[in-house]
Amino acid sequence: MNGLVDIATMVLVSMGAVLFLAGALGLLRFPDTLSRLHAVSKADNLGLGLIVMGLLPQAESVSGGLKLICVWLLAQISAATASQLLARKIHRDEGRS
Amino acid sequence: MTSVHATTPSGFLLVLAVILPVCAVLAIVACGPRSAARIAMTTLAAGLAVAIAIAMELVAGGTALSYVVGGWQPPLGIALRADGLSGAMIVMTALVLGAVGLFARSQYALHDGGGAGRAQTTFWILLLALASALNATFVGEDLFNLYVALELLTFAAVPLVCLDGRAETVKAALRYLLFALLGSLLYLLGTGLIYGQYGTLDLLALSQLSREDPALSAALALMIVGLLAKAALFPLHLWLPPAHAGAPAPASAVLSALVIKAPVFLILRLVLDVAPPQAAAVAGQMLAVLGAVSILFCSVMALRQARLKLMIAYSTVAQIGYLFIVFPLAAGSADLPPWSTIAWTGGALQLISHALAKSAMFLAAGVVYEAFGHDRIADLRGFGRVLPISAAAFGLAGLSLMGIPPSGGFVAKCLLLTAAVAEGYPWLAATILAGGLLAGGYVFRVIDKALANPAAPIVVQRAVPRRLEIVALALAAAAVMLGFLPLRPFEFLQIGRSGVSMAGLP
Amino acid sequence: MTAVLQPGVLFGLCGAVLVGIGLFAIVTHPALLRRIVGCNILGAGIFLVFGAVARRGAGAGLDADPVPQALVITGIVVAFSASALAVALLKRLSELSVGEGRAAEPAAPRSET
Amino acid sequence: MMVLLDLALAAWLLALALHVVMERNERSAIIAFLALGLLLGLVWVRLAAPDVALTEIAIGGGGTGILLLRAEAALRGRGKHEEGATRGGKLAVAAGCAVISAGLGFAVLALASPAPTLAPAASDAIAATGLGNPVTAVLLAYRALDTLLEKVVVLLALVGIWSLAPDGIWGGAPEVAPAAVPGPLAWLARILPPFGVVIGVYMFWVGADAPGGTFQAGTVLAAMWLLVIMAGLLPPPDAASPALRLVLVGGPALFLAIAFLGFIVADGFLAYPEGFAKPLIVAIEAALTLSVAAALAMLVAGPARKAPAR
Repeated sequence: MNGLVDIATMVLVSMGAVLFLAGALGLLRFPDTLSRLHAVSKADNLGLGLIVMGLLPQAESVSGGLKLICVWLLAQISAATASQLLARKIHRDEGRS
Repeated sequence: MTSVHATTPSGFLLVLAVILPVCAVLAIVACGPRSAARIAMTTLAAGLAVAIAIAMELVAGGTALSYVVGGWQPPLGIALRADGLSGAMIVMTALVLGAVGLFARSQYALHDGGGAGRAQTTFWILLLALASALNATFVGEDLFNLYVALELLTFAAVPLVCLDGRAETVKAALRYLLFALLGSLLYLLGTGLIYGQYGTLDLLALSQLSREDPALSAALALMIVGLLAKAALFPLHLWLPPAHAGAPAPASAVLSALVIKAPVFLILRLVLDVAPPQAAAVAGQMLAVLGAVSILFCSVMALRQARLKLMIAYSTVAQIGYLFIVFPLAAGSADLPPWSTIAWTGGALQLISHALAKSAMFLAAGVVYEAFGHDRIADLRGFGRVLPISAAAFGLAGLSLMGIPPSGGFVAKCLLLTAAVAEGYPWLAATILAGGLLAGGYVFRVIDKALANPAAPIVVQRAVPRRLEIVALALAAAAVMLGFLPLRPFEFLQIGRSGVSMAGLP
Repeated sequence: MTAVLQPGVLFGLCGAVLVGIGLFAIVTHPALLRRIVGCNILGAGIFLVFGAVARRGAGAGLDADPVPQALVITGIVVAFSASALAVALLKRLSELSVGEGRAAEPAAPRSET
Repeated sequence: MMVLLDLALAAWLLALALHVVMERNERSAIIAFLALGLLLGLVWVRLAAPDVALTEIAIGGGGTGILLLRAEAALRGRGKHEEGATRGGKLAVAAGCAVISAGLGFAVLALASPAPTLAPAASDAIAATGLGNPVTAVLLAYRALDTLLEKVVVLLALVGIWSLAPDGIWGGAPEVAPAAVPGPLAWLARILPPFGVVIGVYMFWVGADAPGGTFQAGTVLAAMWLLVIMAGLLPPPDAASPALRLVLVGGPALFLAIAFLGFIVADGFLAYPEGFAKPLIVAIEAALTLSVAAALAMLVAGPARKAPAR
């Protein structure tokens, strides 16, 4: 039983890590800021979600698990706001030029 | 760890010396500008009383005062300790701060309906913080506690420089801050290495534990270089002249007289108490060379300055140099510990007499600036006729800087000269003499102007209260009075030293 | 060789290199803001040396010596205050020398020298 | 496995630090510095120092980062420059710095072994304080004098920064909010602070026994306050306002009061009476957390930009 949970953790966290890597590559390779932003926010949100999901079964207590979910939630909120702010700024700058 | 600090009955005085000004700082921040000057003056008076009480306890007991904070023994906890030298520093600090407080009271007292009180409130808060930081430096026994004290000193001193808010003083303050930060970071790095090597930061314990090893040598080198940047010894002096010359007069006085003495004091403790003999000897020689270059180079620079305050600031760097030539001279020997040498007494006297003389000079220069609206030496012909007391204060303080009898500076330089000849350092003896001559040059340049016949009748733009001039004169007179001390090792300065091991001895 | 790979040594060496990098920035960078950044890198290096010392001192059921760790916490706060003061001075200086910006009326009647 | 992680972290750290120094664009360099702060946080975890990791990420990386970013935005293009070194000069300085690093590295390798440590002493004495987190015990009991003086340092930095305001508007409020607040920022400023405040209070509360404490909690609270001010939901406070001053002074004042109390009811200054150490320390920490939060937020906000309302 324990082995299965561990395997699930490993698979989920690895998938998350791969998504992060993809996001990072997108950040480096995509041509314009908006698509870079898109790559990073998509991949990171999903990647973090997978990692948190993978780690949940490893949490030692319920409150530990709740903290993990809080971390994910807060990261979601701040990432969403930051992307929005950046996108607005880009939009404005482009509108001006 | 063999050394154990034990709280002495009057050890709580050390806590008061450090903490009373902190209480006053909090009170002023809480209460705002209205009562700033009153709280500050009361605290400075109380600080003087505490300082005198500490000195009297030292004399009465003949041993150092100690306090173990919170009852936590070092190395886990922090101890405070005052020996004779610390006691002398504390009294000097309290005296100069008190005098500067009196001087500044008319300038920074809140006049009804005048201004919002920015400079006033800030000045008093910073002055009190300086008092706390200086006392903490003089009684600190823990290297990291001393780091915090040094930072407190920096944060109090830097905003003082740009209190008037002109671009050039803000620039000087920024440069000062960067130098001071770099200095404290290097000091901190050395502290970390020492902890990694010995597992304690307590100076008393370190004086017994330290031995020749690469980590300690690296640590001491870093700490001393860092402190030199704060003490403005050549070639790390570049920040000092604009900062000290640009600050308002009372601020310049404390910066020049007191603030740079704190790092010097710490270097002395590191070399004497922590450094193993060989390293102490090497460090002493190098410091003496830098000190000698400081004396000669910056005295010449002082001679060439067109502005009075810049001249006095350069003179500070030169006079600080004397404190560093003490190191090889006070090395002592097997049967004569460093603190019984005449050079030790000479160095301490130089430190104190310079503090009194330099604060007097800056205050007198402040009066001149206030009265004429400028401090261009060339345009000050005959200022002695309008401001006789200030000119006298300047002249008396000058005696001490030059080392002409009777003055504290004379006794100090005479002792150092004798030590240099006796210990076989003719080049230091020559430097001391040359430094005295150059100081004579720059002091007489101003005195000559003061006594000259003005080409046109000299006009005072703004009347300066007589009180201010008298404060400057009193400080200068105190510097002269030190000259009546006997020319021999001074017992007060040896109190509590024998308890420290002979780590610094060959 | 393995001794060097202990975190208590490896990151101490890292700290030593950061000190060099920070010093280089402080001495050579023409922009003052970058010198302040350099001070922070220098500080980070110094704190890492403390951290390495703390890690080496593990014992008595603790993974590290808490004393140097506490010193670092104090140090970080002091370093932050220093950066804040330096940045404020820098901003003020640029306002004063450019003579523009809303708050840049030359600091009212000078409070004398 | 862990060795690989450590090596990767070390290499990454040094590469990033070099990048921060070499990068030409000022803003990119500062953003890289922010990332450096996060990386340092990871390093601190590997050094078994979770308290420091939190402080580094919150203050060293985050706080300093926002400070520098704001400065860069304010100074853009008109920052102060001093004459830079020539190419040859740079090489010489680089060589000198390399020598210093090498010497320092040598000193680190040469440190006494087995390493001297106060860990046993610290864990023996901790029973007397009733605390569970040894770092908190060092900060608030064994070396409380340092912590007390450091609070004064922070306060002085604030006094110094405030004194940079022109005479007429001294005591007024800083300017933090942009002229037009973007919608997402306002949204975040409504959503995040309830979480943030809970997290801050939690960090302070567990600090007695687990990683966390006044600085970390204070920084989180300061960040929340700044966020609300930046979004224009609350006006920035006047520096002269009595409430602000009281919060700023409250922490250190309570600390001092309890320290002096030690003269009467315990062994002396900064000594805690037996059995009451923990509640007193928690009380001090509570007040300090608020003071630290206010001070840090005001340090970032800078000197006054508009005259006090009076």
